[in-house]
Amino acid sequence: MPAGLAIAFALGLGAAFTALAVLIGPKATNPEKLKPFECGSEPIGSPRGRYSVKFYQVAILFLVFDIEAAFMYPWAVLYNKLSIGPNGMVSMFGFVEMLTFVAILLVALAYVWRKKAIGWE
Amino acid sequence: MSILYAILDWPGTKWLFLVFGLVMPLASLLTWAERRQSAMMQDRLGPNRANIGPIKLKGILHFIADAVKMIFKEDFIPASVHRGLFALAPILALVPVLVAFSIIPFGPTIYPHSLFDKLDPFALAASDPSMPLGAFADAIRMQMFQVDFGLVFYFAVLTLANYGGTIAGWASYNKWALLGGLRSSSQMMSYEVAMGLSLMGVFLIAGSLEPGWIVGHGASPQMSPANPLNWMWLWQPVALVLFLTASIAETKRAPFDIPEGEPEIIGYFVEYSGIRWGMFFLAEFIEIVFISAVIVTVFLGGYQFPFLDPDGFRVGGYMVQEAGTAISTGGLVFKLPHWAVSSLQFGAFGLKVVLLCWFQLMIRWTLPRFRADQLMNLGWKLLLPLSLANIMITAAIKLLFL
Amino acid sequence: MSSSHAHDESAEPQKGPKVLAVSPKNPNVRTIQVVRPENADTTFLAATATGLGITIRHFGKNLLLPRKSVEALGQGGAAAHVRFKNDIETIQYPEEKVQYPERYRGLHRLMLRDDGAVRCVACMCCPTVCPAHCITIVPEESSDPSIEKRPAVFEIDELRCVVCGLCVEACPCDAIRMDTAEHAKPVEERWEAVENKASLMGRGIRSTATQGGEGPTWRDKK
Amino acid sequence: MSQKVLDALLAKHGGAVVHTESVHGDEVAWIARDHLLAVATWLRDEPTMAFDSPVFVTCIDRLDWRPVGLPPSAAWTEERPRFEVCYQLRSSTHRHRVRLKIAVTEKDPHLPSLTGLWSGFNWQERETFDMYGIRFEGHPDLRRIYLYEEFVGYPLRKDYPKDKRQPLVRRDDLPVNPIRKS
Amino acid sequence: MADLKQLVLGRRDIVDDSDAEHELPHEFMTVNMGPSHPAMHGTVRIVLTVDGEKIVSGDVQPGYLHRCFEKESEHATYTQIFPYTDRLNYVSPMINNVGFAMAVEKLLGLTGKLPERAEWVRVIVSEVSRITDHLTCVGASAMELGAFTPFLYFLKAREWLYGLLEKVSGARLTHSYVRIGGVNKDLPEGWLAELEFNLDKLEREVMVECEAMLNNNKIFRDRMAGVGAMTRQEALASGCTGPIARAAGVDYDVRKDYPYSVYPELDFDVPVGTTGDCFDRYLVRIEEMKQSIRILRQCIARIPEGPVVIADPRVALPPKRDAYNTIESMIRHFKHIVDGIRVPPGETYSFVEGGNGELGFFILSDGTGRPYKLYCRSPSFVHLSTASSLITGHLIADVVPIFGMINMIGGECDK
Repeated sequence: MPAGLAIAFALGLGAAFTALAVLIGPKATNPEKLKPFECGSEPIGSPRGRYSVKFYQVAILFLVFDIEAAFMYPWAVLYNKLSIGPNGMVSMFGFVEMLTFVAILLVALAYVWRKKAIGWE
Repeated sequence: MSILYAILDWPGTKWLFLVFGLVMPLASLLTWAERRQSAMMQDRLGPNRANIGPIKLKGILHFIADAVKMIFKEDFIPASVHRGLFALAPILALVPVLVAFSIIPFGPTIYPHSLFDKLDPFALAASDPSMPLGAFADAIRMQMFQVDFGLVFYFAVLTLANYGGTIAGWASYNKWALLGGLRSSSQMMSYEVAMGLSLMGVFLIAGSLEPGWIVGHGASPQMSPANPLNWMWLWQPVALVLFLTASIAETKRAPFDIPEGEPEIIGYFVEYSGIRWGMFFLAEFIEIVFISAVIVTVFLGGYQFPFLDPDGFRVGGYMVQEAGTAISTGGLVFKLPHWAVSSLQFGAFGLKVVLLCWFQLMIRWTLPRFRADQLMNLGWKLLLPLSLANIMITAAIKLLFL
Repeated sequence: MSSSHAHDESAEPQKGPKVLAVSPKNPNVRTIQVVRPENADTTFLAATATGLGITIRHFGKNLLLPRKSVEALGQGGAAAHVRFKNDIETIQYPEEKVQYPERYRGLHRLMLRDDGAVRCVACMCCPTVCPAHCITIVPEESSDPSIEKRPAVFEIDELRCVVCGLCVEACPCDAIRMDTAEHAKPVEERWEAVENKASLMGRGIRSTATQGGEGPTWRDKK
Repeated sequence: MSQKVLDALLAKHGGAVVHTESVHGDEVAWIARDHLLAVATWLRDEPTMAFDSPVFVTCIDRLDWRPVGLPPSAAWTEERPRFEVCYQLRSSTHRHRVRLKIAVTEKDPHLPSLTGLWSGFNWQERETFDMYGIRFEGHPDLRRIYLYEEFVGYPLRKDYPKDKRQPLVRRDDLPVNPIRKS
Repeated sequence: MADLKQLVLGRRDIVDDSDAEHELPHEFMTVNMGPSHPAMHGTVRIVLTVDGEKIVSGDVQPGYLHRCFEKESEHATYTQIFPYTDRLNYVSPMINNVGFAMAVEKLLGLTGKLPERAEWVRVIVSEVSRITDHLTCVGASAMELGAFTPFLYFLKAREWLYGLLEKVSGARLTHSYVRIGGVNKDLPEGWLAELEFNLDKLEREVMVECEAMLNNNKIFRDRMAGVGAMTRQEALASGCTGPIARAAGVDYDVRKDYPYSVYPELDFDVPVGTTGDCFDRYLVRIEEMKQSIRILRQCIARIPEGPVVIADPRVALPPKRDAYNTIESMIRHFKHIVDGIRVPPGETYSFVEGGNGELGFFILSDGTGRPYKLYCRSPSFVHLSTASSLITGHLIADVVPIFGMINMIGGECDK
C-alpha cells in the first residue's frame, strides 16, 4: 500500500512535469527541426532494423544470474538459523548448500565467459 | 491531536516530505554543485552569476534558472518519434528512483509527546506500542515503507529505471539514441547482478533485508549501533567498494556514462529537450542522492550520529537485552533531550548523504570513461566473481566465529 | 618494465629510456623508445586513488585559498608565484580585464598630425596589402598644400578584418595602427561593424613617428 | 642530394624517363605516362631505391604559365601538355627523395593510379582528381573528396575563376517513419 | 575433474563453430558520425556501418571546412599568404608560418643566409607552438574519453603559452609573426625568462599531474592501448609522419633527418613507440613535449643577439625610419607592398616538422610576387586517410581515441 502510494505520487509528479512542458513550452516547428538528429547529415536507413543479438545475450544472462541471485536473499537472512544444527552445534549445512549453488553459478559464468557472450568481443 | 499525528505518520506525508523537502532540493543543488565543484577541481570558477537582484549566493540560484529555462523551452517532439513512448520514457526514468526512496529510513523514530524529555530507552522498550496514550504514543517513524524485503524492493524498483533509457532510445527513431538505449539497458542489467550480490554479505551479517533494521542494530549486537565501528563499512569493506562501483554504474554517470557518452554516441536522450530532457537529468541526480542514501543506510550507520545513543552521547557503554530490544547502557553518558538527539541524527544523515554525493561527483570528474565492452567485462568478470567470493568468505567467517 | 636481470646479458644497467639509434649527424640526437606502463602497473583502485588525490588537492586549494589578483591572472603562468593564492585561472571578463601586451593587435585607429588632421595620405598601401580586402579608401585632394592627398573616406570592415597587422606594417607614414588594445565591438547589424574615418580617428593620438624621426627603431636593436 | 636516384633511374629505365633535373636540391624525373607503373614499382621494390613512403601528389596546371625573366619559349603553348602530375616519394632507409612528374594532356587527363603501391596516395589522388579533374586509372574509389558530387568544374584549374559560384544543392529525402504512416 | 574442465572449457577436440553457425540474422546499421558530432572536431563526417557496436566499415569524408587555401594563395602575394597559413593548423600556427617562409626562402636562395637570431627565434616559437599543439591533442583526446579534468589542466598550460606567443606576435592564435627573411619583431624584453618560468611550471606541475592521472590509469590505458594499432609498414606506405608514424616505430623526424634552421646544433631525443596504437601515440606526444621543453631550454641559453630580419632589400621591408625619410626606401617600400616579393621562377618542396608531422609546401613561382601554384602537404590530411582502416573492426567508442590521436585539424586537413 505505501508502495502503491509512492508510485502514484511519483507518476503524478512525472505527469505534472510533462504537462508543464506541453502547456507552457512554446511551439515553433519546421521540417528541418523535425528530422531525427544524425549529426547534421541526412539519416541513412531506418533505426528500426534488427540489431545485433549481442544486446539480447546480455538480457538473457541478466535474467539467469539475477534470478539465481534472488535465491540467495532468503538464504542470507536465514543463515544464522541454518548454521545452528538441531543439537545446538554449528552446522555446515547452509554454508555447503550455498557453496554448491555458487559453484554451479561460477561454472555457468565460466562457460559464458569462455563462449565470449559477455562483453562485445 | 492524534489526527495530526496520523497525518504526519501517513506514508504519503513522509514521501512528500522526503521528496520535496530533501531529495528534490538536494538533487537540484547537485546540478549546481556539480558544475561548481568540477570548476574548483579544474582551476575554474564555474557558474556564479545566477542571482535575483542582490542575492548572489555564489550562483546557487542557478538551479532555479535551469528549471525555469527548461520549463519555458519549446516542447519539441521530432516528427518521426513514437509519441506515446516518447512521452512515457522520461516519466519511467523518474518514477522508480522516487519510489525507491520509500524504503530509506531518513531519521530516527520521533516520539512527539516526549520531545523535550531525555528519552529513557528502557521505558521505551517496556512501553506498549499499542497503547493509545502515554509518552511514547503517536510515534512517527521516519521511514515510509517498512517491510521485511526492504532492499529487495529497492533492487526490483530500480530495475524498472532500465525502461526509461531503453524506451527513450527506441522511441526516438534515432540511431544514436537507439544505441544509447541498448547500451543503457545492457549496462544496467550487467551491474544489477553485481549490485544485488554485493549487498549479500551485509544481509548475512545483519540477518535482515530491512534497512531500518540494519541501521538500528548495526553489525554486532555487542556494540551500540551508534558506534562507527559497528557500521557495516568496517565489516564489509569489499562489499562497500563493489556496491559503490556498481551503483555508480547504475546512475549512468562517468566513468560509467557510456549510455550518454557524449563524444561517442550522444546518448539515448538526443531527441529530448526542455523539461522532458530535464526529467532524465533530474532522475540521474536523484539517483546520486539515492545511492548515497542507500550506502549511508547500509554501510555508514544511516541516521546514527557517532556515539549518540537515543538518550545522549555515550562512551564505553555496553548492550543489554530488554523486552527483546537491544539497548545501549552504562558508560560515560552525556544526556540530551529527545529533540536534540533527533536533530543531530537528522543532521548526521543529511551530512553523510551530502558527503557521499560530493564523493560521487569527485569520482565523476576524475576518471575517464569506460568502453562498452570493458564495462561489461568489469561487471561480469570482476565485480560478479568478487561479490560471489565476498559472500562465501563472509559466510565462512561467520560460520567460524559464530 | 625496468630491465630485468633475466634477459639482460649486456649487464649494462641503463638509466633512462631505451636508446634505439643515434643520429649520424648529431650524436646528441637520439631515438628513444617511449616507456609504456605495463598492464600490471595499472589498477582501477590505485588509479582512482591517485586521481582523487590530485583533484581533491586542487579542490581544497581552490576552495580555501583566495583568488589571484587580476593582474597576476593576465600575466599567464608567470605571475602565478603569488603565494597562498589558489590556482583558479578564470577571468570574469566584463568586470575584470587583463592587460593586453604591448603588441596586441586590436581595433584599428588612424593617427593624427600635430594639428589634429589625419596622418593618412591615401597612398593605398594598406588596402593593397590587406589579405581580407577590408579597407576602403577614397582619396581626395588635401587642402594643405604641403600634403598631396588625404582620405575622403576611410573605412575598415572589422568583420572582414583578419587582424593580421599587415596594414600597420605597410603604412609608410605611421597613419594606421592597431595598438588600441580594444576588441572589435559586438554589433547587431553587419554595417555597424564598419569603422569610418571619424571613429577611427576618434581613437587616434598624435603620432610620435615624425618624419626624420630619431632614435632606434625595433629593427636597429642590437 | 639524391642524384644517384636519378642516375639509377636513367640506367635502369632509360626509355621511360623523359628528362631529369635537380632544382633547389629536389630531384625531378619526368616519366612517360605509360611507364609510370613499372617505374614506380621498381622504385618501391628495388632495395637500393626502397621508396617506401609517399609524400604527396599534386598537379600543376600550366595554362597561364608565362614566367617572368625566362625566355618566351618557356611559356606554355597549346602544343604542350597542360597538366603535370607530381608524385613525391621518400625512402625511410636511404633518406632520399625523388619527384616523379608525368605530363598529362588537357584532352585526355588520365594516368595510372599508384594507390596500389602506396596506400597513402589514395586520398591524395582523390584530392588531385577533385581539384584538377585528373583521372587516376585503377584507383579503387575515385570520388570527389573535399567538394560535393554536384560541384561543377575543377576549382584549382587556372581557368576556374576564384570567385565563381556554384548552384545550391538541396537534399530533401527524409525517410518516412513507418510508425507514423500506419 | 577432467569432466568438469571439459564442461567449462568445452571439448578441445571439437571445433567450436557455434558462434559462426548459429548467429541470428541481423542487419547492419548505417549511421552518420559527424559532421556535427562532439568527437569529430573540425567537422568530418564518417559514415559508419555498424554491427551492433562493432564497426564494419567507415567512410571518412572531409571537406566540411574547405578553405580554398591553395586557390586563395595563388591570388595573394607571398606576404599576404602568412595569415592564411596561420589558419592551416590553427593550434600551432607558428610552425606553419615558419614552414611557408622557409619554402619561399628556398626559392629565393636565402636558406642559411638569415640572421642567426632570426633562426633561433623561429625555433623557439615553433617549439612553443609544438607544445601547444600536443597539449591540445592529448588534452582533447583525454577529454573525449571523459577525463575532463586533465584536459583543463592542459588547456591552462596552453593558455600560458598562448599568452607568451601573444606577447611576441600580438595575437593569441593567428600570429602572422614570421616574415620571409626573418621574423616580424624581436622577442620582447624579459620574454625568455618568462618562458623559462612557464616551462618549469608546465613540466613540474601540469605534466606531472596529468601523467599521474592518465598514464597509469587503467581505464585510460585500456581505452588507448591496442586501439587503432598501425604497423610500421602501414605507417610508411600510407605516408604517415610525425607522432603517428613514430608511435608505429618509424624513426623519422624532419628535425633529425633533414635538419633545418638551427636544429643541427640542438640536442634532443626522438621518441618512438613499439605497437603503434593510440597509447603509444599519446606517450610519444607526451615525450615530445618534454623534448620540446628541453630544446627550448637550450635555445634560451644559447640564443645570440642581433637583427631578426635579413637586410636584403629584395625581401624585407625597409626599416620604417628609412621609409619615412629616404626616397629610395620609400620606393622600395611601395614596390614591396604593391608587387610583393619577387621570387625567381622555379619550384621547390620544402618541409618542416609540424605538430602532426611533415608539413610541406610545394611552391611553383613564375617570377611574380604571387605563387603560380602552392600546394600544402598537410599531415592531417594524410593521417586522416588512414582513419577508415584504423577504425574498421573496432567499436564505435574506439573512434574517439583513434580520431583524437590522429589529431585531425580541420584547417590543415581541409586546407
